[in-house]
Amino acid sequence: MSRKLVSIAVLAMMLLVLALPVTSQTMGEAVPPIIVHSVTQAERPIEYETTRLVVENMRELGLEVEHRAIPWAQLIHEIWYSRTTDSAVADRPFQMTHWRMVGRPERSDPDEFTYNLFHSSVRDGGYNFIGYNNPEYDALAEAQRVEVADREARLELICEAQQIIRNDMVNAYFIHPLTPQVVNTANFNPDSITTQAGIGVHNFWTWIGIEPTGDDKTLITSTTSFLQAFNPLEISGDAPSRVTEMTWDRLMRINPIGVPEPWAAESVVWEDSLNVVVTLRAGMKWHDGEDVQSDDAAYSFEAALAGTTQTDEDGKEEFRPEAPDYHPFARNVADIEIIDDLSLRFTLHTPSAAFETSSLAKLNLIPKHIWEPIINDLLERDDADVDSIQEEIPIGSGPFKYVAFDVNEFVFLEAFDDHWARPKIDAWIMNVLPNQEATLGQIQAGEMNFLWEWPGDPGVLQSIVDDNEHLDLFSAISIGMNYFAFNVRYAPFDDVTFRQAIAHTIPQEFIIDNIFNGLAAPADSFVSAALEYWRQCEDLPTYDFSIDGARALLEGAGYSWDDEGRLHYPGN
Amino acid sequence: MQQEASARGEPAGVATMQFRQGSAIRQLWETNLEVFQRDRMALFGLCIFAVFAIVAIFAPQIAPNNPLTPLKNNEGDWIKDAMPYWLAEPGEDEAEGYTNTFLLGTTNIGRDIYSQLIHGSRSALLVGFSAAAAVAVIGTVVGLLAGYYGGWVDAILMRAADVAFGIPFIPFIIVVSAFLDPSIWNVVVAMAVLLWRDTGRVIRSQVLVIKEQAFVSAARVSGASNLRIIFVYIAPSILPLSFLYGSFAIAWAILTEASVSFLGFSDPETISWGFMLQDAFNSLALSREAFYWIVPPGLCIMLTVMAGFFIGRGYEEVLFPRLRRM
Amino acid sequence: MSRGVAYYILGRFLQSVMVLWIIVTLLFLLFRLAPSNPLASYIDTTFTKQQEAALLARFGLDKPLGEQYIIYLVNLLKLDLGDTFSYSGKTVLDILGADLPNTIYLTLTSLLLAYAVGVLGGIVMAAMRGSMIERVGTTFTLMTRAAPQFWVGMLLLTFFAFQWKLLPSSGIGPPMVRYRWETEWDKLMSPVFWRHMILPTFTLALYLHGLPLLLMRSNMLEVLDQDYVTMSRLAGYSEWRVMIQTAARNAMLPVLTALTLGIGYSIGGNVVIEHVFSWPGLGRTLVRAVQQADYPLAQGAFFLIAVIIVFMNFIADILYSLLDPRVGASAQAQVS
Amino acid sequence: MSILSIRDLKVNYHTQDGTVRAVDGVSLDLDESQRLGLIGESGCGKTTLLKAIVQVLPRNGHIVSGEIKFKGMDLLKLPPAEMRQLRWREIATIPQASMDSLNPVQRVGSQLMKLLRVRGGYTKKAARKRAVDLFDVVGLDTERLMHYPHEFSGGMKQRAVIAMALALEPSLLIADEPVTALDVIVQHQILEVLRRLERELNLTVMLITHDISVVAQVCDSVSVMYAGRIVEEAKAEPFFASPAHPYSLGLQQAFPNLASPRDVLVSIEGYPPDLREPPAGCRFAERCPFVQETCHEIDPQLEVVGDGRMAACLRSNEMDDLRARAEDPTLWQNVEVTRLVGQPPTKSTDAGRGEPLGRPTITTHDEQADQPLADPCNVPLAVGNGRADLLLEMNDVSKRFKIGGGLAGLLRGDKEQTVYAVNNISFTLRRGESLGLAGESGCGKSTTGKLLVKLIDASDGQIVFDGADLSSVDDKELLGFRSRVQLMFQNPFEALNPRFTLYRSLTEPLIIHGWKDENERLQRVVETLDRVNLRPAEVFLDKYPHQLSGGQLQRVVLARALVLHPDFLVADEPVSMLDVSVRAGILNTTRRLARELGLATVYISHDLSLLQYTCDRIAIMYLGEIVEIGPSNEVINKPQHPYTQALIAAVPVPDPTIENPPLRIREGVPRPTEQFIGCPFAQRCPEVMEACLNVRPPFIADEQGHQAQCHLYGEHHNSPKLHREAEAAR
Repeated sequence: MSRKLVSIAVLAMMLLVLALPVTSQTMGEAVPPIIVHSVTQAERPIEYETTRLVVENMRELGLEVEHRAIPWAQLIHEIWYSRTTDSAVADRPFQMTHWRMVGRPERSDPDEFTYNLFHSSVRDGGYNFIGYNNPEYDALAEAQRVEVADREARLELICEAQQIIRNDMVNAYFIHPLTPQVVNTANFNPDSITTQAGIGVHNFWTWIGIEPTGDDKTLITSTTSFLQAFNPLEISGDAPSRVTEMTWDRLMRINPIGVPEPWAAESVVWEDSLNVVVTLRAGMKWHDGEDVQSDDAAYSFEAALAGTTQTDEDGKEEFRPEAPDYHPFARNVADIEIIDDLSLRFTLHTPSAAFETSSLAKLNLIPKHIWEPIINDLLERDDADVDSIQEEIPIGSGPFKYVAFDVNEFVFLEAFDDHWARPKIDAWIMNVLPNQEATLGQIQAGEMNFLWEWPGDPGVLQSIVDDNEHLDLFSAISIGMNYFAFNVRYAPFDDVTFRQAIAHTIPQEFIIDNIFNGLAAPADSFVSAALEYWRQCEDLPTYDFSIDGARALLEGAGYSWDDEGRLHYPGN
Repeated sequence: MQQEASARGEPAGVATMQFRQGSAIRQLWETNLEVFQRDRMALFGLCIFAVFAIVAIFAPQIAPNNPLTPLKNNEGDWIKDAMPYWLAEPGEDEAEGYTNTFLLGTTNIGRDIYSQLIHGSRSALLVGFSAAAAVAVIGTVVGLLAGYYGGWVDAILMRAADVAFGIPFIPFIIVVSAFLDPSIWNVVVAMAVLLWRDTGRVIRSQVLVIKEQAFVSAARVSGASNLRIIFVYIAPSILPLSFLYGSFAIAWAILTEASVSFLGFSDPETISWGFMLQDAFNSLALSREAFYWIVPPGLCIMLTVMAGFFIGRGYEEVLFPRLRRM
Repeated sequence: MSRGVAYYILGRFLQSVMVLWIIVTLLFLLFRLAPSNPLASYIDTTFTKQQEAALLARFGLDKPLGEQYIIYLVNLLKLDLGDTFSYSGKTVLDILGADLPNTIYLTLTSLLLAYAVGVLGGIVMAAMRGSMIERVGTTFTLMTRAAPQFWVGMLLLTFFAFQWKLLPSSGIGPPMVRYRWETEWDKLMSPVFWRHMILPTFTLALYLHGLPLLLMRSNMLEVLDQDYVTMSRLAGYSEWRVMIQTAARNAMLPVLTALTLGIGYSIGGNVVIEHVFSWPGLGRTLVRAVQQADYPLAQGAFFLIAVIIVFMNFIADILYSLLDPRVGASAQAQVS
Repeated sequence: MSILSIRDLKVNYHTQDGTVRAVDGVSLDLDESQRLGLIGESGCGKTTLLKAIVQVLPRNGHIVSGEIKFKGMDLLKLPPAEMRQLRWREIATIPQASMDSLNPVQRVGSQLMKLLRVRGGYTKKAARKRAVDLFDVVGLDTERLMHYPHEFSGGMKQRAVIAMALALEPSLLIADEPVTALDVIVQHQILEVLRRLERELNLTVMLITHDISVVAQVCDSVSVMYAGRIVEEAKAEPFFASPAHPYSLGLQQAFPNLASPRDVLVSIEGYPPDLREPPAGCRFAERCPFVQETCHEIDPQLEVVGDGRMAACLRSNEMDDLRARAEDPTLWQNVEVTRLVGQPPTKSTDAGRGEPLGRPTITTHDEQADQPLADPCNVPLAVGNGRADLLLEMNDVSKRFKIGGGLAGLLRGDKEQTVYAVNNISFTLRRGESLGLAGESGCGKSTTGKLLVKLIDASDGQIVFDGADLSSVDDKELLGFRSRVQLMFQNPFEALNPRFTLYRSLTEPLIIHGWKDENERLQRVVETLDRVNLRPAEVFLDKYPHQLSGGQLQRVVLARALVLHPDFLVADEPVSMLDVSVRAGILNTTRRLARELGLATVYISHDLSLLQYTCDRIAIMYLGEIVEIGPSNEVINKPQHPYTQALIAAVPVPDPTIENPPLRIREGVPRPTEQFIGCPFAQRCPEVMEACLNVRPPFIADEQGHQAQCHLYGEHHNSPKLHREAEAAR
């Protein structure tokens, strides 16, 4: 008996002894070359330079790194379709890329990022292209959606989510841009300009609130990106959504501090976590003079839900929405019941905290008498959806109404006099000016009086403002952020430590000072500092810039360097 | 040049020594000499190329800094928008914590413009000459074959030329360099694919003329084979023409590369003058009034391109004496 | 003779059609190299697999290559260049249709300007051959040809638009004016439009005038050596008549051909200028389309430009055969 | 009184390599209605003189000194505007190469009318009327008024230009080479027009040409120009009877003359001095067989030498004696010049001029060699009649070219057309025999030449060379053939690869035919150069074509043709591009070598007198057919075919006392694009009969093998005449 014990003990001892040298460090194979994607220098110098900087630091870690700079359209496509080994566009999955998220009003509710960026359900086709898969996190993401009643509780969840993401270092956030905007104060009263959290001064509230000082009551702004559509059921970029949000009213709007408040709706009342009754303001008119009624409101959601179910070759049922861009925001609506001319009840599938923000405050109210025929027609055909529709004269009920629109050239809106919140300016014009020099030239020459989008070097803007006393610079932390995304499916980025080490190679301050000329705020999460409420969490872990730190981290995890200084994986 | 030699009918011995290497190549060489002797501008052009060539070869030695890595000051921050030392207010640099030795200042993220300019000459010449070579070779061969054999060969080759003429040049280059990974080689290839067209046509018509000349028939009468006629009799006479178009091709290639880079379809890791301008304009050098950043690359392009023109015109004047200034 | 010309024109036409077909095919293949597809411009945090499939179907990208080629050819014949990826509710034709006029206005005005200056300059240069003026003149011309267009354009922009604020910096006019232009005619009647045209036209003309000038110069030198010019001297015509009526008239022929060709090529070559002055023309659209990976649009623009070029080459041939009576008799030349 | 008088005119050209004294002190007077012929070889300054008179010198030409008085006005002092007014109102000029003197893109009529309106102040209507008249005067079909130049034949263009020249009724007409490069018949017609106009309009004419027979036909007085100077001045008759300057002597004897053929034509070897640094002494000295020491020092001036004639020669007093000596052709060949173009005279040649008779030391063995036999024709004829050593046989050979047609043709837009360049011709050639092919341009003689050397292949019929049918030779045999048959080209300046040294050019054939050993090749090349009188050969070996004169080049071309020792040589217009003075040299050498090497030769030429001089037999071609063939003298002296008769009648005689008879046929060969049932010549023939139109005439031969293809001598000889003389005479 005891002998048995002894022998076992001895055996165990021997095993241990044997095991010791094995567990002690042996060198694994070298970390294979890494490709880091970013946009081209020509397209966005800032992002290109940042990436370049980081790539150089990574090389110091003993990594072989290639910087692959390609146009945005190509980049997004390449990342999207090379997330797994059966990549459609590259011979191997992407590994690491510079990425940026832009701020949009509806994103001032954390839900969209919290869920769509990381939930495993959107891992294969959706936006979770990094392939993050963490049941614990999924649970949180779902939970915070359901947590309607208790905002505090939801904050808890959001904070926890942020903690996890930061610890796992799935995305290495480093800055929230300070979106710089220049206003010609010779034309406008600066005090009448509203700053919206995470968006800046170029927001709905400014458009309707800004007071012209002279007789020229026209606001002229410009965009360097594209103005492709004037369509209430399509999201085709940042600039177009500016236009739609002004031309079409919404039941609710995100207020300057990022909280949804009733707008076209007089009241929004939750009967329970699944039913909400909305009552419209009385006397609202469409731009063509018709009254705005509850069935219009209802139809606005039905249009977004409309679609046909088709069975593809391998017999799989597949739903094709007519308004693919908006369908997700209406998907949660189970039923709409019209109570009277002005009020209606929405019934949801599942309770959703974000419903107000990302549905009621997101969907444009469209006139049923115009859109019903169009949608019905589309339902007949399967070769087209709303994206292929361009109204001759777009009709909304918003404070601005359509005057002229020339694709990728300009939009020309004028104040809608019958609106209950008639803007103080008479006309609103947006030019497309891809040429930044031209943009600067025009804002100085007065050809333009409100510069709201500036992808270029913020420093230049600063100096322009300094030179012209009639120009004021406004800037606000954006909801959006710049970060490096890792494809966590594959080595070496499947290793948390490795990702954390990379995080240490990002010289955050240096980037802010040198590349952004100070016009950026340090970022550590997908929830922008601009959304103060959702940032009321205990501090997230920090990853200071330190190559040595990174090395130590890797060493700790068993990584090692060979004589040429190349990084190797841990042994066995 | 030849006449002095023959001026005094030198004894047979000397003569027999000389005429043995008296050959087409020698004649060709003399044509080239003539070009540069006759036309001072052509010579000037040649010098420009020579200078840039030297600069290109010794770029790493000449350039004081790496053209791509931003320079840092004592605090380790980038030395951004530093003026050329001969423009900057004295003392400013100490204040910023660096010593300004920049001939042409730095870019908005602290790269040494002068060094970029030096390195730029490399890709410029690389593009220019490789494209030119390709163009000249393809064009000459096509022209020779089409012109000499005529018939179907001619028909096919000339239709090909028509097609090449029908394809919009810049757009083609843009599309190609946008679709393939950015690299000057793609630009070069794309250009070669189209630019041979003029050379091909002109040389063809020239061949048509020469092939009718008596000395060619003479060769045939004395039994020379087609290849011999093409390469021994005809080719040498049209080579100067290929040079002419070659030197113009250099010019076009460099200009085109610049345009393509300017539109942002080039590889940012290989500095070229076109890229520099693109960088400058996207970094708003104009609004910064950083002319020390904008003007030099433009001038360099202009110089090299003109060098190409000058040499080309030099050949023109020798080949088509009508144009000769008197 | 006239019958011969008729034959000639017919033949040339067939030829052009053939060439165009080859180009179109190359174009099709070229665009199969495209690194990304339309979906790129749709990807958003809410982009899903269904949308992807829908889109692929919508742009016919799910069909086999051969089929796509056939469809493509058929559509071309129907002048249907397809839908754009990035401009919703617009066909490629709509957009190009809007761009083409602008490009043509810009091209024609600058070409006419350039050729007017060029031809006169060429005559002067030829007349002053060997003089200092000629050297300086031709060198200057060479410079304008050697300087990158965009560079010149940008410098002009800085001074005339930004520094001295004399001329508008870009585009074809402010929206509040533009939206009133119902028709092309309104546009052409609007002084604003022409003001916006000045800078790009000038830049372009500055570059373009080199070709006609040098061409005219060398042609003049060549013609002036011809016996019939000596003859008209002997006949005691005034130097002016000799120069203009006899010499210039004959020297003009190739220049006119060059002009017609020039229309085609500069429509294709304006890309850079249009980009610099954000002139809403074919070139700028092409560049944008490529950047945005809007391939139907890029392809369409490319196609349109190619058509114009081939057509212009065709016209040039015809024109020459009509202007120069000898071409008709070209056949005779072959009798040995 | 003289309407034009030039005094000591000096004109310089400034070129990159020095100042050329093109006209160096020329004085001459032109009296009312005088017809002066200004004779000289190319580069002697005659055209410059003309340009100086009307002041259209190229921008690098400058009148240095002298004066030009026209009707008392000093033209050199005249303001340009007034000078312009004079042109064509007073002084009309027919420029050289007037073929290209018409604006190609303007209708001939419009050019003429424009002239009348702009310069003559005519109204539109008047101008038109006048234009029509002028067309009539120069014998142009008035329907052609609105045709483009390219639709005109050479002769018509020339006429048109004359019409323009006369348009403003000038008092002085200066014509520069008005008939050069035209076919004899056309040439004849033009000369006739000129002569007629002279009489009718009583024009004062200055005719510039290198062709003394033209002068003989048109002019009443002569000035001979040499190296920028006038060396002789005389009335026509005495000049042609007894030239008073060695150069004139040479020229006269260099000219073949159908009427009284010479046994030997002389050639004045070498070429004029370099006018950048003209020699101190007599400019002709270098080439003069009568040269003496003093000639190199003293520059002879134009002096009166008896009845109103002047000459610039130191030995003009001994002229009669010299004239006698000049009769000996060998005298002239002994002047050997190895100087290259653009070079001062070299010691070596000067040395040769030591003693009075100027026998150059370096001339060697073949003083006799170039001496032709008494009658050039009889010996080869003997060969011809004798043994049947047949070398070449042409049997019904035809050559057709298709123009246009095919897809390419359609695309080029011309409909298919057949050109019958050569129509089943047959003849034979014996070893060592020489045959001449004559005819107007476009008659297919050059094509025949190409066929003979297999540069092109026959469409029909067979060419048998030494028993082998050329249509069926394989590459090896072809190479063999190539080594035995050679071609000599019209234009020596094109015939040699400009980028090859002469040695390279000459050695190429040897290399091609597998001569491996460099030294053997060198030997052969040197030997051949020596044969063609390029001595010392070594001097030429490493030269490039542009360094040689036309004469020397043509000798090199000959050398290349002979370097392989072929049996058969085709000479296509061997001398037509050369100056008269050196032509004979080439011909003589060729003749000699042909004999030495037993070479059969075919001479192709438009110049009958030349063929008569060189050939045993002559074949006359018309529209691709041989219309007459026979022994040279037979054909020349007893022409059978009306066409031959016309050709011979048309040749201008270098003798002012004999005037060519008027021709009875129209100028201009129709394009050979149709085949005739009858006689191809019918449409131009003055003798035309019904039969000619629909029956192909047979070959009628006489005992000497003199054959003509004409109904006049066949059974149809009395078929009814179609009277065409009237219009035919136009």
